[in-house]
Amino acid sequence: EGLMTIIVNDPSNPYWFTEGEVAKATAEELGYEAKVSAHKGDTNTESTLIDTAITNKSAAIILDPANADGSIGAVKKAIDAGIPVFLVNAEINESGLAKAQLVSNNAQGAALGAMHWVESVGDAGKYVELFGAPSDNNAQTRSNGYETVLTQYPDLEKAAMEVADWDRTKGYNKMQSMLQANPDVNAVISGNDEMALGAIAALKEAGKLDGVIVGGFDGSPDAVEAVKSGEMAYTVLQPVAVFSAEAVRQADHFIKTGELAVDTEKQLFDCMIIDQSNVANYTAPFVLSN
Amino acid sequence: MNDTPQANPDLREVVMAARDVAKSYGNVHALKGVNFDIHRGQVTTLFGENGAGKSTLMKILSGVIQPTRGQIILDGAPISFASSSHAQALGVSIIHQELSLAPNMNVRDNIFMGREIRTPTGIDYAEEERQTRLLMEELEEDIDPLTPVEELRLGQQQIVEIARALSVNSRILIMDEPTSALSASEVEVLFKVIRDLTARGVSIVYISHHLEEALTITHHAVVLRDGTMTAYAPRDQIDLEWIVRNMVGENFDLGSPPTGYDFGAPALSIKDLTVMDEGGAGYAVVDGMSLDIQQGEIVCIYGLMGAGRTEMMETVAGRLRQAGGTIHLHGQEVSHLSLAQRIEAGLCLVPEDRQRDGLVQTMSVGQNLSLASIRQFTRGLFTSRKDEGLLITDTIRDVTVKTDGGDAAIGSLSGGNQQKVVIGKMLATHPTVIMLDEPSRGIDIGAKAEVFRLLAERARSGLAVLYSTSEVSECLSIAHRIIVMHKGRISAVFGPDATKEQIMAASGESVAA
Amino acid sequence: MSDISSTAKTRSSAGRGGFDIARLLLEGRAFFALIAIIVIFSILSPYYFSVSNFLTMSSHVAIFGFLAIGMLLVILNGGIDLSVGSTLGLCGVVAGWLMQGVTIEAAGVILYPPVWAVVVLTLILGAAVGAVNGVLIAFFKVPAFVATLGVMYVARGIALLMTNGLTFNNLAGKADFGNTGFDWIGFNRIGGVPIGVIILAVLAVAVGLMLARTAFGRWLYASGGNERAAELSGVPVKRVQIAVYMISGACAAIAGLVLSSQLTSAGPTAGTTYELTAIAAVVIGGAALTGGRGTIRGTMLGAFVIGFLSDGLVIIGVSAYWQTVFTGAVIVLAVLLNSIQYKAKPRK
Amino acid sequence: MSDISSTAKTRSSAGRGGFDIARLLLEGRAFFALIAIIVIFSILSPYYFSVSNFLTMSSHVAIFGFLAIGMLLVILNGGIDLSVGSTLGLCGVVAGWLMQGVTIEAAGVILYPPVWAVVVLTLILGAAVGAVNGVLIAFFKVPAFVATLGVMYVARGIALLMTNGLTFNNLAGKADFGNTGFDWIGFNRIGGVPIGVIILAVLAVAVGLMLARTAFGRWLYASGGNERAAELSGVPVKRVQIAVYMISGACAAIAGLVLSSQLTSAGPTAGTTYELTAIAAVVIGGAALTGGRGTIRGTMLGAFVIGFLSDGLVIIGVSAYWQTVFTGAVIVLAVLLNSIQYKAKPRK
Ligand SMILES: Nc1ncnc2c1ncn2[C@@H]1O[C@H](COP(=O)(O)OP(=O)(O)OP(=O)(O)O)[C@@H](O)[C@H]1O
Ligand SMILES: Nc1ncnc2c1ncn2[C@@H]1O[C@H](COP(=O)(O)OP(=O)(O)OP(=O)(O)O)[C@@H](O)[C@H]1O
Ligand SMILES: [Mg+2]
Ligand SMILES: [Mg+2]
Repeated sequence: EGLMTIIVNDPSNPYWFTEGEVAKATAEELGYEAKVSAHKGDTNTESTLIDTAITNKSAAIILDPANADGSIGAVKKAIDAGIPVFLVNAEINESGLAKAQLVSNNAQGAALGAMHWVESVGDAGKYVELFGAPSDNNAQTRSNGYETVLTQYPDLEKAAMEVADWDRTKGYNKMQSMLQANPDVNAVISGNDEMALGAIAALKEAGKLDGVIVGGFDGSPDAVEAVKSGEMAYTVLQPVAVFSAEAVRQADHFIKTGELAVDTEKQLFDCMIIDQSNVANYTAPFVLSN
Repeated sequence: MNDTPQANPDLREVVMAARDVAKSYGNVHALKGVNFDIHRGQVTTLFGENGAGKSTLMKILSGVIQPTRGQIILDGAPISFASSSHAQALGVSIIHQELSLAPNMNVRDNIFMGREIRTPTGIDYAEEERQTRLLMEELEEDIDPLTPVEELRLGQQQIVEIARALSVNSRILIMDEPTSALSASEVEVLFKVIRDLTARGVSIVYISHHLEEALTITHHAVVLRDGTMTAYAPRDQIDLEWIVRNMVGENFDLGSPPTGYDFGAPALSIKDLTVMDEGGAGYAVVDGMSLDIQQGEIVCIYGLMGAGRTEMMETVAGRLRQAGGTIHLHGQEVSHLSLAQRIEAGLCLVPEDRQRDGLVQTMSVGQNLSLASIRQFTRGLFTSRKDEGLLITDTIRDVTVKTDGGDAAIGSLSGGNQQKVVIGKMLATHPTVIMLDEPSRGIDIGAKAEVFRLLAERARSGLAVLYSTSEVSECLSIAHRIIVMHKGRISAVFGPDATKEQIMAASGESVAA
Repeated sequence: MSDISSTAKTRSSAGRGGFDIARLLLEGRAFFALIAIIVIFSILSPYYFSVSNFLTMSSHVAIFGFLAIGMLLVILNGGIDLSVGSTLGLCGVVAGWLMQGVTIEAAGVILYPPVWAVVVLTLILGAAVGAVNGVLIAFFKVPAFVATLGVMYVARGIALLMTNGLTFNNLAGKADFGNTGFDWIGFNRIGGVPIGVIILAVLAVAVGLMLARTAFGRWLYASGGNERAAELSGVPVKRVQIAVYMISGACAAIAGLVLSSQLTSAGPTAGTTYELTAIAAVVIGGAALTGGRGTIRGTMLGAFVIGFLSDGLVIIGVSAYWQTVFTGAVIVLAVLLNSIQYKAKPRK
Repeated sequence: MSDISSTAKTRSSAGRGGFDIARLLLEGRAFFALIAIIVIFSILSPYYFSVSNFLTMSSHVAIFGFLAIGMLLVILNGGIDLSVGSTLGLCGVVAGWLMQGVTIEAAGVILYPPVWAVVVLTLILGAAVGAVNGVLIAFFKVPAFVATLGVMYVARGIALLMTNGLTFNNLAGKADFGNTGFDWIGFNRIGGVPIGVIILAVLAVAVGLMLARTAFGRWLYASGGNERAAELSGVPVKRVQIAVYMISGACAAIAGLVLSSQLTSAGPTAGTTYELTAIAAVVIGGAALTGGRGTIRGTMLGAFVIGFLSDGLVIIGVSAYWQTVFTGAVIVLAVLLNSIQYKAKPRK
């Protein structure tokens, strides 16, 4: 049927790894050849990968853009070469270029998470927040989502916020440092699961995990394990498996018919909570079956 | 020879002078207020033991370092050099004792380094090459201007260094041991060049530990001792004995072969040793050579540069691979042993190039001295500081290193004392066979005698000694047997009663003088 | 390139004039590696071997090529420059910031500098970052590795601070402000060849000429080979050193400009770890990290080997993990070949 | 020329026995930097100056400390090891894989090696990676920078391939399988001191003794100072070189074990760019990148300077970008102090 080029962020992270694998499997199922590559957040690498996709005469490109602003040029280049681009997971700050932008609803997810978090913590307490890589829009979106909900509870005191670049080791180190300054925190809210898992390790090491509520975001297999074992209160599942498969299907539809399957360019996919109650339904990485 | 007034030299003749120049490195007073005159169109030779301060004085006169006190007078007016290029611009250039060439560049570029001949379209390589060729012709050396310097042997590098100094056309040319790596015939050529230069009015300052050689060209002799000037005289009033007496206080000779004992069993037997050129050019640098040395015997190898002495010794020591032949140490084949194992077995080498192969610059004098004999003071897992200290002080005493102690940085020693550290390091391993490649390079007559005396003494107690030299007079000192090498083969063998002429003739050297 | 350059290795390279086999083989090796890469990938993918793909790949190579040229000079001089990746990022960001218009509070106006001014200012900035490196190294005797490591962090931090981690997006300029044309570098082609590639070729030839034909070139090799000897011979060693780092900074600035023009955006994290790729290109090209040895030709070959390899791996669809493994293996292998050659050589 | 080289510096450092003021001041400088950092942050934050915070910070320092110790040996020997970060990651992943149980197809059983076996196997793996570096460098004469750069990529790629990018999560082991206890390293404390810190102290003392009091230590300094001279003095230069890289690899393995025990998980990207921090620690500690000069004490001080600084910046709440800038500036400043000290010494 042709080649579908799938460009993800960094497959050394299970989230993006799943994104790539699901898209690849779906494309192959539909009879395409699929090649997965990764830009690791570097817009130059991304642009290089787009060039190779053009060289390879791809039928469509499924792209997780590296940067909301920085990826626009690369997308344009592919469009100019006549290749339809379907964005997944992250948006670019220009509409009308990509055929579709399929992303999880980070704002909804953050609000959902924050509300669930408040349920567990109660409406008073002292907490810290771990913030993702600031160059990534989602870090801000999620933080804002948390903020919106949590500021409604005046007795919830935010003792500190640290940037931990989505990274587990950094989450661990920063959590330890924050614990020094705030030994009495009783809750942690994190921009993603990796940082939350780092925080859990730090809390364990300090012997403080009991009684401290930790909330994550992503729904990664590791986090789900932690939810199962009761170390993490909940995680917000991003339906990455759903939208990356959907992106491939929409691309397939477009290739075969020349028409868009869905009219709206920006398609938001709602996030779901995974906690003790439904963790058993987590059947494959980032898949919550009902 | 000349008519310089002896006591108070005519000031009009003096082109450059140092007045009360002193230089201290921390507590080390390298120069303690020296007066020194350079005469127009004449050669002034500076004699002195290792560490006397000769190089220090020359570095001051050529702007490489600044004196802590005193004045330099050029053409009657005081001057202070900002840098060596400043001095060069004013007509003073220097050949450094230690080579200062860029090994990655070719001969032409080294000679014109920092003084490229520029044209609007870039460097005029053709002109530079032409001048380089002329210089090489003048020095009678067959070196292609485009050969990378690192491919030249030490002596040829020294020639390049000389050529560079000549190319500047200075009025004053300082030569700090320019001949330490040169063969007798190359020295002859250099002297011819020096005579030409002086005839043209160039003033030369010359430093050498080859006293006799220096006496043949000098007009004035100045002796430095411990940073002070101890004697001055024009050529017609001095002789070898005068220099030695003023340099070291008493008369020295290089000794004679130790006698009164019988040689022991064969210590080192080399049979049909062949070593190929490392460059893969396919010729043999050592070509089926055989040699036996008995315990207690001292053998000298004489030869021209490129005769293959260094390769032979490095192969026997285990650094280079042999292409054929056998090496037996006390009857045991050692060809398959590593360098370290051969040292363990009692066979060691004092290398030719102390900077490159002899010293670890980052370690102290003591650590350098003890480096090859760490096992001697290792007790169980750890080294014993006490035993190491003893070994170091003993060695410093044995080879008479002039230093503040084992903790001094190796770089603070004068060239000759560094050489003694290299020799001392290998002697401290208590070898039964020692090979010394040009051990006297750069060391003063007193130290030379000291080293030879030490070797003779050790030979008496059974040490087999093999040393190479490029100076015939050193062959005729303590050696029981003199071997002449030529193009990788032994071309003649002499007893201690050979004459200089015989030896030089066998080496293929044109006997000059 | 210059006779010295790759050089000494081959005694025979001294042979002037005539046809020189040893030299051909020596430089051939990096060349053969490139040929091998092209042949293998052309077999594996039907799209690899085409003029348009080569041009695309060359324009990818260009970014690393600029950095590698600067790096070559630094390495020839006996140093190393870890800050080039950050300088690239910083320069890109500053170019982006200038293109957005500079608000001058006092006058209450927004100034839109024309593109040529942006380019010049950015080059000056790159050279200034290089000058910081150079001064630290030449005058304060900070080892090059450390000085440039520190500057790497500082430059990256400043780029992040300037933008708050965000990316400047609108580099095309506006016709009203008279500052259009920035994307010309990244998008246009002359005779089908991308401008970036042309700039790289011009720069490579210029630097090659400088190395071979000017006194500065000689000085650079001399102080890389034996700094003290060069100093004693009157080579202005410190000035050469500072100049070399400034050139390297300016090369990084060029890379930053071309890159942000290609992407029409400038992000503060651009160029992260590119210094390693640049160093690898220089070393694969036969330069010695100890200084004094290396040619511009080899460096360009090295950059193309790396670029054509990594693009090829993507085109045939090798997984990202295997790409990492292959890149490492090729770097070692390419240099291994060099060393085997060296081993056979006469001792120094 | 270089006989006098820069050595004068060490003049005093060799002073055995007696009280030596120059030495105190020299090493004091890194020490003063540390004191300055502690004082400044203690003023800025009420939480900084407390035993528990110091212990926490020390356990962060430990990870870099292990790498820095290995790096010190490599640098003393005149090399550099860029692969330690990747080796850390690879070793962590392999430890995690072993803890999950190894399925032996043929026998149809899953083997759960006990924790001590996992530790030993991981250390062997680290040493093996180091041996690859060492052999490439000693026998194939690949420059250390390039060999370890290549191995850095390859090791990272293998770690990613082994895990498919996933993180091994369950390192605590299961009592049923008799392989519990892995988290002991990361979690327990002896007399209030985290195990990681204790291991670091023991390792530092052991390596310090080795450097100062064994033949191997002396050989290491000698071949770093002048390889040819060392060889002619009977030092088994190649064996020393390989051993040094093996030790560095094993140190990275220790770091990997401690880190994954602390996190009770092992991911393939752990340790990315840690090599730079380790090098910075060694250099801040006064070691020369040219080899032959440096002490374990200085290196430890360097590691603590970096660790206490970056944790302090977090505790007082400086933004991530400023942290980058400060880290770079402190690296340069600390080394600058060294150079100023050297400059005041008699010129070479
Ligand atoms: N950089 C330095 N630091 C400390 N001491 C030094 C330094 N350079 C030279 N010295 C000392 O100064 C004295 C004179 O050294 P110099 O090199 O001038 O001797 P020399 O007469 O040239 O000896 P040689 O014949 O061995 O070359 C020696 O004692 C030496 O140790
Ligand atoms: N037959 C030959 N043809 C060409 N070059 C030769 C030949 N024999 C020797 N050489 C060159 O001479 C060099 C040997 O010089 P070297 O100085 O090491 O010898 P040597 O006898 O130890 O001299 P010395 O110790 O007096 O300096 C070799 O590196 C080689 O390049
Ligand atoms: Mg001297
Ligand atoms: Mg010789």
